[in-house]
Amino acid sequence: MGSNMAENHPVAFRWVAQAKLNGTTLIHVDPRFTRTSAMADLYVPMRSGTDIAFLGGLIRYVIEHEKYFKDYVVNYTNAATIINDKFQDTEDLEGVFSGLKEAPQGSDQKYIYDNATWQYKRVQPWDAAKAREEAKKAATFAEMIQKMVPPAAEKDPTLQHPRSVFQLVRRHFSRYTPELVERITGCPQDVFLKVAETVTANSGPERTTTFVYAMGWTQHTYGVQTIGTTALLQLLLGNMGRPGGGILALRGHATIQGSTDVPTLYHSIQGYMAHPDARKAHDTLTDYILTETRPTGYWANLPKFMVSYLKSMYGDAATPENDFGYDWHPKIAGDYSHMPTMIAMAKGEVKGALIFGQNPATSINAALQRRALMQLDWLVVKDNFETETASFWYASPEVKSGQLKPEDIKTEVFLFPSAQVGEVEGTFTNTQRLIQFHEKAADPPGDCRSDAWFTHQLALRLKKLYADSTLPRDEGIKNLLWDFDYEPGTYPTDTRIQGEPDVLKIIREINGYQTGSKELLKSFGELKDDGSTTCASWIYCGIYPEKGKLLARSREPDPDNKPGTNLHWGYAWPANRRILYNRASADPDGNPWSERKKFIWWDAAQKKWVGYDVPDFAATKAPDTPAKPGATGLDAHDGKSPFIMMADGKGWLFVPVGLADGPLPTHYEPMESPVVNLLYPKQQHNPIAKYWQHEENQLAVVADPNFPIVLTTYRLTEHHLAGAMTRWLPWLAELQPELFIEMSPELAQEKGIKNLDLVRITTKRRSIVAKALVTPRLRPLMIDGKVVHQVGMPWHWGYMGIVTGDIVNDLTAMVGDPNVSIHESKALCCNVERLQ
Amino acid sequence: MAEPMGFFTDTSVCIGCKACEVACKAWNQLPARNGGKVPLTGQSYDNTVELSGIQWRHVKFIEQFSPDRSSGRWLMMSDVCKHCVQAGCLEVCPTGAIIRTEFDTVVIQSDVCNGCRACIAACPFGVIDINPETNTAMKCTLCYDRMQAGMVPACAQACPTHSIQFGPISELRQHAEARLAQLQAQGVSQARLYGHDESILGGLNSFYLLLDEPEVYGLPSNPQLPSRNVAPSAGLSAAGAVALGVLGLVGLRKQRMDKLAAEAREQQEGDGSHAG
Amino acid sequence: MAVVLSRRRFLKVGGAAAGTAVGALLGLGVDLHPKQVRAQSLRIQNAQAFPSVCPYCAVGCGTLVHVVNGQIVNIEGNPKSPINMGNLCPKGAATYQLHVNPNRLTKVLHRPPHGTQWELIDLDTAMDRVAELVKKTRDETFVETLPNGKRVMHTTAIFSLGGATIDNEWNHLQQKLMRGLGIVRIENQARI
Amino acid sequence: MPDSFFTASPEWRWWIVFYFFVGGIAGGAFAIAALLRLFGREVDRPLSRLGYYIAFPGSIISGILLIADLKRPERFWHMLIQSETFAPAFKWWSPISVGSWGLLLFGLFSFLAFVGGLAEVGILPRGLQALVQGGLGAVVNVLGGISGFFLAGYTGVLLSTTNRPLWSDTVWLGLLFLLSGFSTGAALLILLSWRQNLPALAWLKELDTWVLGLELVVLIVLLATVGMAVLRPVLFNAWGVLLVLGVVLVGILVPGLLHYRPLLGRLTVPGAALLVLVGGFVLRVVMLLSSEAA
Repeated sequence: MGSNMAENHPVAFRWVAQAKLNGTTLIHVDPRFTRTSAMADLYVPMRSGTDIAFLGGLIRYVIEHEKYFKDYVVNYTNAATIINDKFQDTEDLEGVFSGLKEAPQGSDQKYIYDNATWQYKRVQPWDAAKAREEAKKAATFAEMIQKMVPPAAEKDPTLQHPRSVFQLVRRHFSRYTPELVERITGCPQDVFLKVAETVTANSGPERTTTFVYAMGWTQHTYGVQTIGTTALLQLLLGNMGRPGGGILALRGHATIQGSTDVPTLYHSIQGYMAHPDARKAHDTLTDYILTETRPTGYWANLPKFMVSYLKSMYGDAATPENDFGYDWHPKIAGDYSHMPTMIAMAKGEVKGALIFGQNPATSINAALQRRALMQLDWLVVKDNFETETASFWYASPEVKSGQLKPEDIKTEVFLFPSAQVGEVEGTFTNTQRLIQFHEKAADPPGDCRSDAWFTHQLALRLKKLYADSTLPRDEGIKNLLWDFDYEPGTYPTDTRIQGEPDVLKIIREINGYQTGSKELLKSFGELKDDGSTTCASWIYCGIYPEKGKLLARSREPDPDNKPGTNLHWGYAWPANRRILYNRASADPDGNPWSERKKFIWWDAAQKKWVGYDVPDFAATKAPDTPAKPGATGLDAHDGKSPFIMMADGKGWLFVPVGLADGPLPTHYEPMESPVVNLLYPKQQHNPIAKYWQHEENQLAVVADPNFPIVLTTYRLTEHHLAGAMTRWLPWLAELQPELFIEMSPELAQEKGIKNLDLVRITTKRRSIVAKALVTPRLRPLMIDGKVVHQVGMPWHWGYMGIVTGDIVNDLTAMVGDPNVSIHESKALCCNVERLQ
Repeated sequence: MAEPMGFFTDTSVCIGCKACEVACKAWNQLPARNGGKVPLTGQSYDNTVELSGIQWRHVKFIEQFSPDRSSGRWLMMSDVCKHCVQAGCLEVCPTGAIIRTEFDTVVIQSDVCNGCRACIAACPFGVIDINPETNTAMKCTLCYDRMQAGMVPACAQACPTHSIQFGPISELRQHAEARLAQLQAQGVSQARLYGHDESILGGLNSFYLLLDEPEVYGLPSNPQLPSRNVAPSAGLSAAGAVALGVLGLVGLRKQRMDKLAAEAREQQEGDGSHAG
Repeated sequence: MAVVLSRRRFLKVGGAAAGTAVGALLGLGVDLHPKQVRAQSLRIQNAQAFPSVCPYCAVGCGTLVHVVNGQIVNIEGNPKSPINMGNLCPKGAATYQLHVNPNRLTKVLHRPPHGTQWELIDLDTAMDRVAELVKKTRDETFVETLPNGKRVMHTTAIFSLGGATIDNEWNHLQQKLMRGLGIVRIENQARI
Repeated sequence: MPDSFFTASPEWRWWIVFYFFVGGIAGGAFAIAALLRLFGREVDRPLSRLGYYIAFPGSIISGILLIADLKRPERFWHMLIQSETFAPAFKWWSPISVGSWGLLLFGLFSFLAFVGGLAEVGILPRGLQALVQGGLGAVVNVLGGISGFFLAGYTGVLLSTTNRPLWSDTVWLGLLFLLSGFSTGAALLILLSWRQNLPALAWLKELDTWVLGLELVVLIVLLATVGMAVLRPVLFNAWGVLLVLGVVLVGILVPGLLHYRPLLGRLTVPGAALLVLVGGFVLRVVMLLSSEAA
């Protein structure tokens, strides 16, 4: 669901194809019949953006038919936990949870939630604020965390308590009947029930079901909740932490995982720690640690991660006395993500931009983003080919149409040519968190340089420019540890390129080392919170355990692919674990759930966890180990709690903290929808969805007669993203040379459109032109008794390249998921007409 | 002599990704048509249209849906030279450019071909065409160079779903039959093999598992060798030539007879006058 | 060998197709029997193969980059990789053309404010100029504390975008330099 | 769909159309010349010489057209000699291979006859007359005549030895082209000699009419053997109209009519010959290009 795997991840699909040959059943739920559907045993049509309704229907089916994996649910999830009496569900409040309040002025949200009422009910009352004040007096971070440990949560292992998570979940989804699923999604009941039967029959001790998703689930104003729905379902079915189970995110770029881990993202610093934030209680390092550390579970080690990170930033200048340079570190004070940044840029608030291998001129509400680029004083683009972003000032539709003249655009633009993967050495982290090293095979041509070269050279220049500054604001850059030049005499001799940084030195800093001896760290277990260890990214710690042994460079596959975890091919963070929470692959007593699904188990003789993977559990903690009351970290968990990162060691069906838009997923309509929310007529959208106000960013109203057709955007096998890496390649250009819009013969007939006719597609933002591809692979759906047409457009084209075409993102809107600010381009409203 | 080698293309697992097309072009350094700037065909996801001198692998897309969508399939098939055991192209080639290799495959030697294009017309599958860069006839070589080095052909190596399988023909036939049995057991009654036995041109060294009639995939149901027409056609022509010769002779004889008769008449008349 | 013979024999009894077989026997000069023509020269015969990773999606397929005399001559799937076992998708299979492509940029281009066309600029000069611009904009827009007194030590006037197709090592350098400078608008494709 | 529609077009177009047309005329003209020479009288020699004069240049033009059609014309010799071993290249079941040798032989004999003819009229030394007279002449005429027939007819066999629509769906194309070559060869002879009122002209006209009749019959048989499944897409269009108008009407029926009714007065004879030539040309055009277009 939410993924067109055969098209967008064909080589990952190789394993699905092999599984099919071994008898696996493949189900594809998608608005369009795609190349994945073609391979599926069952294709399930649905209206774009209604995944939560569909999955919620499955959850209800599982609960009402008692198909859940009881042993797993009781022991490994928080199903038995009792929730606060003040919590009120969407069923009580007509579509919103308790805690909804108005957002502060000037925010990009109308409402936000206060999650105070969503919390576990404790066995005794607990005053967090008071505990925090006490903790501040502690002498060490460890003692501080100790004082923050809350009392245990109330539980009912029978799952019968009306305030138990299990009963709350049951009640929350009680109206997601097959009838309602059909009315909302358009998927016929019999097909839905076939899915429900297949999935439940294929889950349990002997079998597992896996869900695979991609942007079809994420690019919505409730994207995170969609994945949450699946997590809930998979936990109920006992499919998490087990081989052949889980929820597989198919990510889209070579190291999109790595760039999230080593985050070129505004909201987080290394290893998934929150970025210091002026809106939170982050004033000092102590405040930060008190706010961000979960005292129980593995995250209790956050002080060690944070201090080691600060040491990697500021080196010797970071001392306990100056809070390890915490004050020099910038703090965020708002949403600086892509879309609001482009809005700010359009308003002239952003003056300069450095853009590497990304193409905002073709991104969401692209015309608005191009307009924003014109407000910049300067723009640096680094890419392999001339992108739309580099050339907006002379080649964009606005300039080509004469609306704007290059002479009127002030932006100074630099376009640096890039080296390509074969011309650079370094690592990529793939979608399964596997870090792989790629060797440099040849020098890049001309002035092409690696991106690391660019940033290194820029840093050296800036360090020099700031060397003599005495201003306090420049302390950060002055003290920034920048030791990436090759040691004298070690620079490679077989290259004409000079000034490259030493990649192994960069990895050393990411991996971490003993501050004094510079000895490489072998695992994040060695990290300290006193500054004696330096480590940029705790989750990558262990990738480079000793000199000459970079595990990302391991290239020894399992013989005959058995057992197939391939622990000696690349390195998967954390600690080379291939399946997270794999303790759940064994039953509470530590034995495999079944021989067929054997993966990690407790070896009583050796007194340790063994199996085909690196156990994601304390290596020698026996299944019968009791939890230590009042303890911090993993000691707070018993030997039957596989979810070690969670405060209670359990998989969360109900999510008390961490989600902005509710502890349980709920069906909402996309921001633009042709139908009203049948579940909650009074609450059409996610109440706290983000929307960025701009005259060029308007939305169609609900069931807008001018925009009656659902538009979904997507990618094709033959191209990559906005096409900068494919539309310049003749071999790929010829495979899909032109932009098209897929529509059903029924819609085409209604609109008088023939195959290959030019069609104008209009949304509330703008209109573009594409060729019609009339195909029975698309079909009209019956939504609550009304015919709803869907059309689809691949978004790979732009105005540069061998093959060009209109920019589909000119149609999309800047609206965002409240958790992560991802946009909603999978479900929009549009109209189509034949171009005269 | 090495063992006969070839492809078994199992269309039931083809995802139409076209990796085979690109891997083939990359290995054989074949150009894109018109530098990649080609029009959208509107025929499903097929924009490379056909096999040609620069397109040695071609993925076909066939959309089969009932009007109410209660049933529907999207068939895909990666087409390629069949490396026929009885190869029409090899028969007609006048220069000896087309050869049968030690792997029982059929290869066009580009440095021998003079571009007469007889092979193009002879191929029952429309595989061969002129490569505009070399101006010689070209087609899949089954990566003869890679095979000689013990490597897997580029397309088969790239194919993510094992739709394109490469190996000794005898092994591939076993795989194919097992897969067919599996599909038929799953109720895919339309599944069939094409070219796996000797009924088609003595066997195709690149054979297929299809999910429908061959014609649906653009394959002839009964491909034949061009040479089948040589004897009857030449015989009729030879008979015609003889007939023409006879006709001419008869005419000449008649003419001569007429002439003789006329002369005789003339003579008679002359004699008569003389006599008279 | 036996298989070959039986297949050949079929040719001879192949009814309508007998022409081929007879021809093979009688044809002058042109030999239709299977034969090894001269070995077709393998392009990667003397190449060095460097293990690499496909730069497109996040599956992480292993590739081999073949190099002869410092020039990339071929890129194909790495059969050893347990991820793809030599397989690639069309994009991955086209990686060679990402490297060896006449459309590729090889010079730094510069467009001055209000300019109407690209100008060539020396790499070092361009780097110096970018460093100056970053410093100038940062210094002009740096905020130490917010009006509410909260210390932020940042600038929101510079945007760093990109990274999901670029090595982890670059991501590390970039986010470190940006955060070192107080630049907080840092994003990449992972968001959208 | 008939199997022949799954094939690719060899793009045999105008060079080949002209080659088939010229080759047919040259072969037909030589065959007629040889018949006259072998079985005719001395008074028929001028007409047979005219045949030689047509045949040899025709063979040269044929060779040029054929080479021009090759995508690698500089490698034309690969048809005859293997480029690697320099052994002769010959496959008797490959019409192109055989045809190349046939054209070569025809070129040789028509050249000898051409020289002999020129010797007869004194342009070349009289001694060379032996090439077309006496025993040697008989050999040249017999072999040249056979190769002439071959040249006129093999082109159709060549087309049939494919898997293309129309061409491979019948075995009558060789005969049709042979007849057409013969009739166009005769027509050209008539056209070039009608003013001279040569004695054999009547024979030639008679013969041509007979051949045209045969051609019509063979054409009908051919179309019947092809079958509707092929005819519909290939000839139920402008090509079919051209075939009926250009070949059947203009090229066969009208000249046939003119043979019996001198409707054009003095110009009846050359007019009919010209129409036969046009018809023969259109026949090649339709037979080649309609299939290529299908």
